[in-house]
Amino acid sequence: MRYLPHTDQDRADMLRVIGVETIDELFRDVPADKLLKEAVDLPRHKSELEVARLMRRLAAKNRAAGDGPFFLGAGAYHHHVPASVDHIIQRSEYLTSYTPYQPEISQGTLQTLFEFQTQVAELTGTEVANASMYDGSTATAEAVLMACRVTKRSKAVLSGGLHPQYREVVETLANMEDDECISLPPDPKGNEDLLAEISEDVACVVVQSPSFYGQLIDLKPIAARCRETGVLLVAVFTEVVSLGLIEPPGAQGADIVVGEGQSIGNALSFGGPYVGLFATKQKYIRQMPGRLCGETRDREGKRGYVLTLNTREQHIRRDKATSNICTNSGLCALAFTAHMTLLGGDGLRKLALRNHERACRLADALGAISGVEVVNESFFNEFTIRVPGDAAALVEKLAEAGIVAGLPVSRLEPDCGLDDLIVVAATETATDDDIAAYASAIEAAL
Amino acid sequence: MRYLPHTDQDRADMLRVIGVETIDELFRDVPADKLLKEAVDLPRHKSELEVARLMRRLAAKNRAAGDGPFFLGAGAYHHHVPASVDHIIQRSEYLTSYTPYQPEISQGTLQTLFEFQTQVAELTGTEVANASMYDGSTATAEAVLMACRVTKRSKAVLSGGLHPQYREVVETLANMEDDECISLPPDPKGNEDLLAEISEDVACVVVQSPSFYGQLIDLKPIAARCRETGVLLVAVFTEVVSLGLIEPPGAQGADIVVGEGQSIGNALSFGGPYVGLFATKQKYIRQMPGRLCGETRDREGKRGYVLTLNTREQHIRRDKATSNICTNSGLCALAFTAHMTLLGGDGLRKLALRNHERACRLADALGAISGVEVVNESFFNEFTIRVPGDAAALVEKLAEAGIVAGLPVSRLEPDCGLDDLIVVAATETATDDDIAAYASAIEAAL
Amino acid sequence: ISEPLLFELGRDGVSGVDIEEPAAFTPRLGGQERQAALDLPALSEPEAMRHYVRLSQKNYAIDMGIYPLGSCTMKHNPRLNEQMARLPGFADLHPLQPVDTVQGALELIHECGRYLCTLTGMASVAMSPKAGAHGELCGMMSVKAALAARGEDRRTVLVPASAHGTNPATAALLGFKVVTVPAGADGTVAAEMVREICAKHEGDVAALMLTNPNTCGLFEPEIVAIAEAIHEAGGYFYCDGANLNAILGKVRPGDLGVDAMHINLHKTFSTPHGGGGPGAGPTVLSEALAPFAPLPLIAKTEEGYRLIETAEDCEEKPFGRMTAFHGQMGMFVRAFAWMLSHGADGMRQVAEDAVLNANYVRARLQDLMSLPFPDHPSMHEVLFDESFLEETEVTTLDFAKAMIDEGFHPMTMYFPLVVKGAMLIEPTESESRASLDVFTATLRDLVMSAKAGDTARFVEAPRFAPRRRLDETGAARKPVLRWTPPASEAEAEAAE
Amino acid sequence: ISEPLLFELGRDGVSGVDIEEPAAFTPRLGGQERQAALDLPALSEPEAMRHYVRLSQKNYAIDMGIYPLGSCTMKHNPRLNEQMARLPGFADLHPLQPVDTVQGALELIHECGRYLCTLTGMASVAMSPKAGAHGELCGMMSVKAALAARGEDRRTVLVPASAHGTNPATAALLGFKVVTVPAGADGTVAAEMVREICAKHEGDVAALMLTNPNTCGLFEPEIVAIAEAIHEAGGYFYCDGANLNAILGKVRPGDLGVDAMHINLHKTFSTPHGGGGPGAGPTVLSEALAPFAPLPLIAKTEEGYRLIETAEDCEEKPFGRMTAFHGQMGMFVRAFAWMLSHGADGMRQVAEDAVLNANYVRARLQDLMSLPFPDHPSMHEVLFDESFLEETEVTTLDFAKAMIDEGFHPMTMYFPLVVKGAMLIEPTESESRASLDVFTATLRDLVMSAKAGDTARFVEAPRFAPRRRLDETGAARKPVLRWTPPASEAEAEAAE
Repeated sequence: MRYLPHTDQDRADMLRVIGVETIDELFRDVPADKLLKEAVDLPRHKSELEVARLMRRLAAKNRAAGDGPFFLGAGAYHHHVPASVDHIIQRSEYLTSYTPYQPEISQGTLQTLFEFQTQVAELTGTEVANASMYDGSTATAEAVLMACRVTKRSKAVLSGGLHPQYREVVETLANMEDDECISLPPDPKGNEDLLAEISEDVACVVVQSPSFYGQLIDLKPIAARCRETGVLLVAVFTEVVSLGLIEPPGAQGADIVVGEGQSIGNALSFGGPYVGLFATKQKYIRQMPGRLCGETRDREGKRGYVLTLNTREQHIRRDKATSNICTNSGLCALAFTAHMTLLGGDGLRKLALRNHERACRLADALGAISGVEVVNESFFNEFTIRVPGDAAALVEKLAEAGIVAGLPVSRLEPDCGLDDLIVVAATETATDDDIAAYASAIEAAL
Repeated sequence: MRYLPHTDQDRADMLRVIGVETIDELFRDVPADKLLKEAVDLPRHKSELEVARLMRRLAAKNRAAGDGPFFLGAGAYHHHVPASVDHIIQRSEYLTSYTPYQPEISQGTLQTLFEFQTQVAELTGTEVANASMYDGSTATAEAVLMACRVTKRSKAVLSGGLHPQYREVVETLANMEDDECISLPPDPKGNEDLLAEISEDVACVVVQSPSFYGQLIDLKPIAARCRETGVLLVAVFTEVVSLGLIEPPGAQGADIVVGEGQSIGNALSFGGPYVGLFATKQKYIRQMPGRLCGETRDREGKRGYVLTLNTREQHIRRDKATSNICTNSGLCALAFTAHMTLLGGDGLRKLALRNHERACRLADALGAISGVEVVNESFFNEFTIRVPGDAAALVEKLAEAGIVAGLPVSRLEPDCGLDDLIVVAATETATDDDIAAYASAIEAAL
Repeated sequence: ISEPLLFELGRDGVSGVDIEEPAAFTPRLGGQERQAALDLPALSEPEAMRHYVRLSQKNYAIDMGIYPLGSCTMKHNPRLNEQMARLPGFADLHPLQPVDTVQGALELIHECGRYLCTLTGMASVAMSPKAGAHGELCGMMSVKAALAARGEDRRTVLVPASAHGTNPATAALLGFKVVTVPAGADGTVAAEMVREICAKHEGDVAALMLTNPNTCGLFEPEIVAIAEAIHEAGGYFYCDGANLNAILGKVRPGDLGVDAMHINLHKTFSTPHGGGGPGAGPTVLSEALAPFAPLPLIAKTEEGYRLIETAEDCEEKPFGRMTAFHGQMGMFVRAFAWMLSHGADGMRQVAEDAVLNANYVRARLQDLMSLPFPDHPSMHEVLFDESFLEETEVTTLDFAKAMIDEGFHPMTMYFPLVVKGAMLIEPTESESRASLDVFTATLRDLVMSAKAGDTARFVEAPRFAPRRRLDETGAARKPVLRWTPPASEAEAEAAE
Repeated sequence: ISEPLLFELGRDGVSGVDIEEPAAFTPRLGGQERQAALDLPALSEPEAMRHYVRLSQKNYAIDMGIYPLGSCTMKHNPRLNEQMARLPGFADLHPLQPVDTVQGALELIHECGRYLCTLTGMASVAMSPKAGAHGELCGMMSVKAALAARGEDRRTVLVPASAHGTNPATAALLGFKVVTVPAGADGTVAAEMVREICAKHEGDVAALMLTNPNTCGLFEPEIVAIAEAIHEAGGYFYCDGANLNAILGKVRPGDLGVDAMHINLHKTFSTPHGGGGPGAGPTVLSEALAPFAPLPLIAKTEEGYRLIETAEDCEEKPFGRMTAFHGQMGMFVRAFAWMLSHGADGMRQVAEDAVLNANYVRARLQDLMSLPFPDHPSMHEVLFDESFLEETEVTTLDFAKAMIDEGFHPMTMYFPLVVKGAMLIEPTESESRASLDVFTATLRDLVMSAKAGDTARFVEAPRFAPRRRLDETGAARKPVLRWTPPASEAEAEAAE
């Protein structure tokens, strides 16, 4: 077997050194009737060629985003990632190293995490960020837990513009923790009355902008009301590229900013692995979940980096930990940081502008079709359209024509009377031809 | 521009340090009327996304070997290369380093070349090998030049089993050097009378086994006759995997063994870059072309490696050099060595056996079809078939049916009366289904 | 050589990307235009490449040498799996595409799950948890949901003292009361002890969370009786699967009475650790817990694979959703390729070689280092404690740092907590005998050196690493978690 | 730490690959079965990966720092180009497939050639030469073929003293007599001198081989007159294109009267050097030489791209064939991606930045180091000689080795031969100003140190590299070119 260095001779020699006759003597603590006598009922080992053939066959059964016009977002975005980013994360030294528990021989990972934290804090307009979470949805749930810890209250209010699956993740955890969760109804246009829900018994209010439906939300009045009532404002985004063009939540007064970082540096990968961003104010750092990397000095006074504030974590605090999270999303965070380093602030702004422009052109093209209505007045690279009849059936029909047309809202929000809505995204990867193809296909399909 | 680190401000500052006003002052030695006033007539710079899109579009116009049944060899072979090999050669430290002129900081490259030389010598059954040549064809031409230097004669005899394009490369160089070249007529079955051509005025005889047509050639009687007449036997192979199963040319008495190493570690890549293997006897090392890596010690007595016998080379000897070759095929040699290290002798033998078995099954399947004749009695993973009528037209027809059926001999040997022959190869990548598909397609096409 | 921070290298006006300039258009940002500065410098591509390559060279990695972190299973990461994960049909696939366009992806997840169930002898699997701790959470949530479905509000969870820290953290997060099960003198848990505690908390026992093989590297000999005890008390048996590598293809947790177990694909199934993630923590469930698995579910039907994303859409009683989308697809691809490559025979061999290697290390060191639990064979990792350093001035920490100077990554230190100055060594099946010989010879030399009083070799260590020992206390006391621009040039230079 | 040779690590019975076992069949090897032993040990994949990763760490590379080898143009290698070259539609393509199945490949080669012709102002291009020296050979063969077509047997080739060593080697290989053109005191070639030599060899002058910018880093100011002189003498003007980077998009060699020029795609067009290759040496030709280009040719027709592989198939008079197949496709993909990425504007900027950087280095060092040719501006590289070391005991070699200890790759040493102890520095356009500032500050410090008499810093160097200075003389005297198994274990150990 190509991955196993021992020969049978090696094995026999090593057993002799150990002082046993057979390998199963080392398994003698296993109840004899439970020790399997032979291999489990799965195929035998395969050559690399066979495995590659099989995997390629599976991959070929999928329609990749790059295979044609593609306008789906809704929490994961089809962007171009520079080749150098992938090259960097494939370096053995990053790819095959562990969590940097031995900082003296992990400065590569640690310094990149420190750079990551700085970038995330700057992007979100906050003071500090952690070294990443699993993804945007779990980061949102962790933000709610943290808000409960900080405020010592246990009720969360979720905006109707929050991604439905994010909402479910928060609800699931709240339900398990016996916390209360008020989820407002789906709100495509961003005109719900959130302020009415904010009161002194609420731990936090969770608002997404751009919303799941693409609507841009002004967080400032919400932040003001939160301040009055001692409620924490948790601001969520699923499209981090938007921060290149729109006012960051931290600058609008959000207390905790969480979001999905996939768009920068990371492939769509059918939903994971992604990289959750988590940022907040300096005063809350000891209540933050996840890993933190801090600057320090070595014995000779040289600058270096370590994981810090570990006392919050479960391997020290055990049942008193701030979170049960252990792993972060290190390699995805590195991809984010490398891509962000190539972009810089200016590049991100340009990228964001290009995205916005593509989306505006798409909105114009689709809005011009009779029967199609663009629901949102302001948006970034994503918006919702209303179509006559069943949106899900229309999306399927367009898929057969080779066009991935967006997300029918009913897929995630069944039975809400939103069966005529499609959430549509356009990134820098959408060409003029793609946009024209979509418009003419939808026109033909209606 | 993403690859250029300077800002306009940097440029202005640097010009000031240099003490000139404009960049064109540094170009003042260029005749003023020749200095271009503006950019040449080509498109402006493109984003990575645009370049990738354009290149993918070009790539999509080609039919990759892995896209379906594939039976073409004739000097380049479709093998599976382990993923780890490509990972290794993409390491920055190998990919972006230069020829190891500073050995103290190039031991990585040098030691792998030393390993390469050892592997090639062992595989070919010779004493020493160089650090690689461009490819098999140019290595063959260099072998002929070297034989002329060693024997001080200037006539080469080329077997009719030699790859036609190898023959042309040798002829072109001989022609340019005013040497004589006797090329025997194409010899699909390997029954030419080569011994009759070997005499005291000949510098070398060049024989390929397995031949271009797949025939295995017994080199021993030729070697014996060469020894009698002071002629050097240059043995050529295009399929290095064959050396896992057949007697190596060195052991059969060849004086110089050259060949193509692409099959191990290297992609087909439409014909290049490949890696030429060049091996010979210890006594000829000072007449060898190309780079050589040798073992030595450093000041502290530690083992290390250097490029050696450089006095043969053109940057020292200039017009007295043994060859004008400067670059080798370093990264392809590394790929070869890494793949060969994973295989080892046993693995190569198994791989060769699998190839031979696939070819035998293919020969049986094709030979069973009425009208199709397998020309060769012995072969490795490649053989020639005779079909009724125009082989080239048949191959085109099969290509339309999705099957790459081999090489019609007439493509490289027009006007030789071999229009009914196809050279066919089967490697470990050919599945039973592929073979069956070929057989039924050819049956249907006839 | 120090590598500056990118913020110190970058400058305005440079760019590492080229982006098409849009033609004129009317923005629709509704007054949300960014006003705040966005002060992030860029590097050109050559500079960025150099920055990250140079930084990488300050890391240790599996590809450089043995990485014997106990309980972390740092094994070889095949590059085939990286290649496969990058096929456009996997990498360039959106989680919410029409299901007809992602049939291969659903098939892969379904098959990957089937392999995991077969290997563990369990009824079903929740694929979506993002990492080990998340899988634990998933398992315990399904326990809570099952209890709720029974109409019971049990609150007591038994956790052995030797457990991973995530176990009590997870239980506490879900509102359970953690009761610690003390370890026996031989490092294992006695069924009798479990029975006693269950009796004490009769009617309130929700679950037992046990790691097997446990964190001392021992297989729990009474595990079947322990499972029976917890089941008799009406609780569920959660098994921490972090150490699955020891028993892969040799023992099926399902056969031992386990109800839920998370699987770290980034340990046993070799998906790369990547400096701390991403991981993946699919959680296998017994018949009893299977109906409560979280969304999404994937069902194989005559017409292809169905993706069930809402509770309305299925007959099961999912307790909710752990994450947006469907889990760590990129990791499923890698893990599935690993399973196909090894096959049933290879995976069994993996466990045997991993156990063989740990016991070989033990045999080569047990005369010089101290083995707290000599009565049981080790499984895939061997635990030493610091009593062999007693007469010296060297601590476990010093000893570990001295290993760095010898070119090795240290083992896990001070874990598990049940022994003093623990050193937990897990070589994995990827190490050759020659590698283990060099490793153990070095450790022997270090032990001799410590006993001979060469204290400097330890307390001064590491001397040959990119950094000397770092001030972790200072870092925590005054946390500096981000770079801020220096107030002036002069200050910047002074800081260097 | 020394990394053993793979032969010392490997052992029988191990394998780094799995290969399907064939079912029984009857071999058809006709008595050619291998009898000779095949004594090549294997490594398992984890061992092989570690071996080659560890070895790689003993190399210096562009991705680690400036690589200022004069005349080598060690610039950034974009990874996009690596990705593109690995698209199955390029990498997994056989050179002899039916031409209808490779239209994209032919289009790419044709377009790549068109770009090269446009950039150089030449009529056509031979794409197949495998590297620079091979391209030189191609150019000079086309000269020979053109002369033969004229019915002339001219034998004299003029080569300046400062030329690359491959120039005279190439000429000699083709049976030409090499006549050296001495360099002027200012480092350039005088047209008058060329005219004189042509007169002396009247009727026998085949060609002039000139490098421009020349190897002293200077643009030949009289190049147009030189071209006229050689043309008037009935010869052709071969230009060595190694230094094209300096003039890319700024001057077209075709406008200067050049008849043939090879282009190193692995220099100007950034295809990676890979530790010594593969390169690629497309050769552009003037109208006069175009008909003699070697096979294969690619023609664009109404029905698509045609591939002309035999002389019978075309109207031109190809002089033959340089190599099997069609040249270094993998390099064409990379170079073409590079050209598309830079565009006409970016390539012009490349030349300007390369020249700017070289002159910046010159400006920062000229007060301390000695500039043999101060009268002309440098182009993309700056040449110093060793006279500034005269009063010291430090040689150019020592100076270069001391740079290694400072973390830099040395410049080209002792080339060109026209000055004593040459040091040729080519920073390329990839270096930032900050990088050049650190580099030149280090060189200044070294110069000061040498002048201050700190000889040890030089003659002992390198001290911090994986190896101290290696015995090259010993290596050449008794060449050991391959590993051989030690006669006995004892001897093996003694050897270490």
